[in-house]
Amino acid sequence: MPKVNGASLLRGLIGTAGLLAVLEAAGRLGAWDTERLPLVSTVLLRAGELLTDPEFLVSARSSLTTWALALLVTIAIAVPAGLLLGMVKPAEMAVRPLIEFLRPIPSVALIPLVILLYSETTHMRITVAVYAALWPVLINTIYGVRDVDPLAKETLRSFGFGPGSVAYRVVLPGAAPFIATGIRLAASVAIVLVVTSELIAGGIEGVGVYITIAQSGNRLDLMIGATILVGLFGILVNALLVAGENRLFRWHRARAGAAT
Amino acid sequence: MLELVDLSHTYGSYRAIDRVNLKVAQGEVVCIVGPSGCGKSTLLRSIAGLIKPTGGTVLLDGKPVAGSPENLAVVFQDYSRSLYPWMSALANVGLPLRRRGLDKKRRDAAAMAALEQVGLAGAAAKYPWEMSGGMQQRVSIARALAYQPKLLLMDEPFGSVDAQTREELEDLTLRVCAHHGMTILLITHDVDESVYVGDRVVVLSKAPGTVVGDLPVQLPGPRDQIHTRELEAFVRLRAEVGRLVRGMTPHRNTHGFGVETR
Amino acid sequence: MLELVDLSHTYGSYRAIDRVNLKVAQGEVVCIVGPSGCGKSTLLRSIAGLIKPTGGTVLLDGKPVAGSPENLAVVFQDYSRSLYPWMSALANVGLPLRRRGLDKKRRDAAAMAALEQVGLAGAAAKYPWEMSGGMQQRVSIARALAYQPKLLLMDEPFGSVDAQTREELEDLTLRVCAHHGMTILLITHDVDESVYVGDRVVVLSKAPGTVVGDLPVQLPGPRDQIHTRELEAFVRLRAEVGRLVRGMTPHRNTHGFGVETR
Amino acid sequence: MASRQSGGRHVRRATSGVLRFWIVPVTLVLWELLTRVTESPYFPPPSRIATQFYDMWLSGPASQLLLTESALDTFGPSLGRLLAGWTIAGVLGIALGVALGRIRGLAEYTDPVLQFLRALPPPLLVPIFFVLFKIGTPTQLAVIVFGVIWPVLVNTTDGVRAVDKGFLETARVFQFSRYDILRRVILPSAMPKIFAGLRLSLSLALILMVVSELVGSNSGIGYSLLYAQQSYDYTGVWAHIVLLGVLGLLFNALFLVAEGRVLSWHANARRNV
Amino acid sequence: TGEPESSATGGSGGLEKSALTIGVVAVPDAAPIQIALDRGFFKEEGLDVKISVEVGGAAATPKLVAGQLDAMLGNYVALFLAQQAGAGKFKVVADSYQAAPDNFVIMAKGDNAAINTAADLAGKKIAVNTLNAIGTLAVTATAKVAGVTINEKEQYVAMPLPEMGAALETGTVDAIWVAEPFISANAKAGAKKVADSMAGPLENFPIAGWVMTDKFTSENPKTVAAFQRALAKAQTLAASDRKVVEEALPKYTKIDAATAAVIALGTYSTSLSEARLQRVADTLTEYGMIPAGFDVKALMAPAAPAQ
Ligand SMILES: Nc1ncnc2c1ncn2[C@@H]1O[C@H](COP(=O)(O)OP(=O)(O)OP(=O)(O)O)[C@@H](O)[C@H]1O
Ligand SMILES: Nc1ncnc2c1ncn2[C@@H]1O[C@H](COP(=O)(O)OP(=O)(O)OP(=O)(O)O)[C@@H](O)[C@H]1O
Ligand SMILES: [Mg+2]
Ligand SMILES: [Mg+2]
Repeated sequence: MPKVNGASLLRGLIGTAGLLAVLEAAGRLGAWDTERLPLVSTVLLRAGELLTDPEFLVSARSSLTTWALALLVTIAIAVPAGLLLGMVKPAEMAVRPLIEFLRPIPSVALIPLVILLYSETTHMRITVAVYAALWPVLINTIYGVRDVDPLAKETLRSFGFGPGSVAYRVVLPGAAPFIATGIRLAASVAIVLVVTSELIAGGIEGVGVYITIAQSGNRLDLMIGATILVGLFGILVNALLVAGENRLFRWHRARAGAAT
Repeated sequence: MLELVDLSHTYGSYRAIDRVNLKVAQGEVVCIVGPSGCGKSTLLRSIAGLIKPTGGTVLLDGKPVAGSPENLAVVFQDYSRSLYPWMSALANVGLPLRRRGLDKKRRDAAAMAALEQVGLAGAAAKYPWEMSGGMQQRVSIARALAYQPKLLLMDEPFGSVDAQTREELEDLTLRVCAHHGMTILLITHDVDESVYVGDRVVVLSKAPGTVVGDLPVQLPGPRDQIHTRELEAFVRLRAEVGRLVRGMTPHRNTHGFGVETR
Repeated sequence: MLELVDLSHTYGSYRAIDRVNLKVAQGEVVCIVGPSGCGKSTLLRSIAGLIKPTGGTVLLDGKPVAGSPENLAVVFQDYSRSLYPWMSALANVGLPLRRRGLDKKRRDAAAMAALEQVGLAGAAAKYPWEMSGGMQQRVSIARALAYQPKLLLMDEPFGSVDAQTREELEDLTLRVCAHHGMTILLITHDVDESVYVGDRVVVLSKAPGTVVGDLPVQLPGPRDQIHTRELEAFVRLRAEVGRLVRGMTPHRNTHGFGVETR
Repeated sequence: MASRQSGGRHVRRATSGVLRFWIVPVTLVLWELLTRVTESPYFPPPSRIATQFYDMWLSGPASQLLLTESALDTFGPSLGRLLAGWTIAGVLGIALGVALGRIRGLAEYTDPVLQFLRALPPPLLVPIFFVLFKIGTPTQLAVIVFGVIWPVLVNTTDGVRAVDKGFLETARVFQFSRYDILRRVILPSAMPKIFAGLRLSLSLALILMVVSELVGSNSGIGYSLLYAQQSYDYTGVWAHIVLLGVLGLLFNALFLVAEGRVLSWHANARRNV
Repeated sequence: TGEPESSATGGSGGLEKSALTIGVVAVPDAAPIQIALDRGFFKEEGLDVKISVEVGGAAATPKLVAGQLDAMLGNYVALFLAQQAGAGKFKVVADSYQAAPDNFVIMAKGDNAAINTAADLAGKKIAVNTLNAIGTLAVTATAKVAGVTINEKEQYVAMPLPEMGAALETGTVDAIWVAEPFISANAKAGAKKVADSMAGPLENFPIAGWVMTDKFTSENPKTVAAFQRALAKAQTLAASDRKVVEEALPKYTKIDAATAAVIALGTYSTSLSEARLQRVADTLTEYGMIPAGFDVKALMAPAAPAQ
């Protein structure tokens, strides 16, 4: 997690601008058929326009709410479960077959079945997103728990603290950097799945629904424009999470060797 | 109060301690000395219930203990790993006091007092990684003392501080301990220290460690860094412990280690 | 060979060392003593190029150094964090030798020899987490000695071993060092050790550390654990260093630390 | 004596195997009961799924390991693409992750772009890949790689940044070569986190394999699933789900064996003895 | 969605449920619903209708079953298959759309000399938007007339309509089955028409109708009737005046007004006829997609009583 400051922000902008310039030039020089894949500038323009399009904004707000709820539910389920499975080896061994069986099942196969469980479209979307976002947090938490220094746990145990206290006071903070990585992964996975479930299962509102409608008119520029906004949201979320990690895990950074 | 009966521990196939027998009375300060790698830390971790000894039993007040005994504090040899990097020195010291059912204010006050006693009043807000090795070790000691356990296990607790601080910490420990009637098991490499601090000095053999000496320390009056160390009884005991430890050092004949110099 | 000019370092707003000046000649063994937290490790880390001092310069053979100097070895105070847990003791010791352009067989042989010298021939295949504190520390020393650096920095290298092993390691270090013409900077808390090992003893004041004493150690003949320590010059020097360090200990008047006992 | 001991070990291993997998029969029985009670055409009982599974894929000749022609045709190309995609993503992810973790400037210049890409739903990228990569397999590989690289990349970057200062300082002081620092200090130390990422991406690769075959493909497990879905063959859909789950179990078991070898030091060092 | 509202809001007296969510695919078939909304036909009946945009019949069917949708515009082929598979019990409450010439066209790359007519489709890869639906039926039937048998599992490739152009261009597929506005777009990009898939056996073929679950129709007869009445007005308008459809299209799709003005539209139906549904069943049986003896009656909802 590099520290976010003015200079690094500027470098990020330079990097992004550079890439965009190269893509624009490539498009103009005929690297691909711009009828089928619009120029970067066209798409960016559309993305900008979308931000003032009330129809899109309603959809965006709906997707955002779904995403936030999904991420919360994910964390609420996966972190405690990961702590438990990481600390209690027999529990992990027992449910491992189940977890490993469930993990590779694609949401595209599940969506039609999940639909049947809910009469509320939002609930269905949240379930689909949670189902996919759960794993990064769960697996990272399990690995993080295993990475906690045993002496740190022993110290607390020797003072007579029970497993619950050890979990809460040592294992959780000790594994937190791993968990945070998992949450950062889950945040973008949840974005991806909220939009995907909207794309596949339709609905009244949602960025995915908007994209479906754009598709109906063969409006690639709008589709990609909306996609770009999804990606930009991803940048924003990541930046916020990294900033949070930097605040919370000062100790972790202090112990880790700085990048050269 | 504490009794070890035929305590043994084997890591995989490596025997670290072998049938150690030891009785420690309530309020006693027992020092354990022995060559490096002879199993002192293993012994201490067995008593603390952190490893399950592969043989023998640990009795506390006559009852065998499973897990960590109640009312125990440990100062680990690897103190830097036993402090929580996400907490300030104050929070580290205060953490075990939650077990004592104190509210935050009282915990902080007790932790602050303990830090003051080890000379770290000014560093209460520092994080472990902002402290020198000796400071971290002192935080670890402060944490144990503030907890006021009935049984205190210390694994080379004064190894990383200068001579003067070391003496002060020795005295502090004895004082706090006497005041609260703690029982102490202290591992040290410093023969002088073992005689000065201990009511008894137990000498372990080279690995697998067994008890090869158990010397009561009978020194008159309250101990004092300057006068006690000058007593004839002190000098004699020190020499005796020294001889015992040396006799047990493994390297001399096995690897020709250090042969050239003498 | 090594020269520190007005070396200062400030962590955030906390000044750890303050304009330290020091000259070390080729082949010299300089011991640094000073109270806990006075900035000894900070000084050593500045020389090793691990932190960029906020003031002053480090000159090596007259040239200012940036980054870690060539041909340097360090024994860290926190030895357990400087050994790689994914490697055996042998591999840990052998790793730096890759820089020396040795093939695997010669590396292993050299590493094995070094482990033997520190009395760990039997533990070559063990991983750091399978070793006691003292053993880990000795692996760290073996690594530095096997590397045969021109400049060797040691931060309390003998703190976790028993007295006898400590003496043997002291002698070993001096012997290896003399043989290869190394220059050594050794941080210690043990005043005896500083006088026994050093050609010079440098005393640092309490934080922010500055040089308050720089005593040449002139002892006749090759050193010897028993006879050297009995020399009158040794005893006198030791007392002098002791006085200097004590005078500099911060706690006495600030926190009332240890007041009761004296 | 020795034989008795090894006999005991066998028994113990067998019981631990039973203890380990008790959840499988329990789940199956519950599942069967539940589906039999609800009788929804969308949720057929596992026994029926198993029958269809067997008919579709497992009723072949012994010479083909019981796999049917259709199984060979369906699984072969799909699994090939999956493994190829995962391998490419793993290598790329680790390489990029190490670069980003160690070279500060690089991370700063590229971070926004990467975070941007990470949030893009692969289904939306398929049309773009279509234009950029042309025909079939390259596009499908691109979809898989693009979809599964992120856990490896993010975990590697984080793992590499979190290498203990003590380890790095030692390396600097002894002037390890760049290669040695990377190979013998940074990578081993980051390995636990890298493996967490690889493990996540392995099952993701199965998912992305399916996603990549949904569009513009007429072979493979994903296509076969789509076909069942669009024929309202729900038992068939479930058979595919079970197939993916079983493949996931299988890959994961292999993966854990590999991880056990590479990370044995870690498991042991972190164990409370 | 929406909690059942017991009391009716309009003057039509005691609707069982007034808030309805209707699933439609964003294609011209669905224009009547937009027309009914715009003209307030639903409101007049006391209905509060929301449009949910769906990707296709197969995806929307479970939503209907689960109650996330109260009604949907279903294409008949998908609907018959779903009913046949037991995925639910459905009722067609109104007919909506039937094919007209050049609604759905098979296209190939302009410079591909090997494909000129439906007879050239033997062994070629053909892109359709959904497998096992109207697209595959239409292409298979068109090819059959030309004497070619299509191997469904080998030759059909599913992909979203907007991606077909690129797939054709790069040779991923040899032919594509598209509707407007993609016919115009691909023609502009150099694709040529190979055949009109809605000619011959599929001339005037019924495409889509308004579907509810059996359960919903029996529990909410008044609501169903109100919905039917409102929709009937819109269907009539759409059937009689192309302009009305052209106005509605850009409101629920991204087909712009200019495109709407020129694209080929199908015919909007004004009544539900069992005979027409029977034709769908017969055709499906002919191509082996459903067994003979499919009960069309079970799909028919009673027509709305006049208000
Ligand atoms: N986790 C472990 N796995 C295997 N062997 C171990 C483990 N921990 C310790 N040992 C071995 O057990 C022996 C005793 O170790 P222990 O740490 O108890 O020694 P010690 O007396 O505390 O030594 P020191 O004074 O150097 O700290 C050593 O030889 C060591 O190699
Ligand atoms: N990373 C850091 N951030 C902030 N302050 C630090 C940091 N490292 C050390 N310090 C402070 O600098 C001072 C000197 O620390 P240093 O480690 O150099 O002491 P030392 O002389 O080696 O002590 P000891 O003998 O106890 O090891 C201490 O007061 C410590 O709190
Ligand atoms: Mg020890
Ligand atoms: Mg230090």
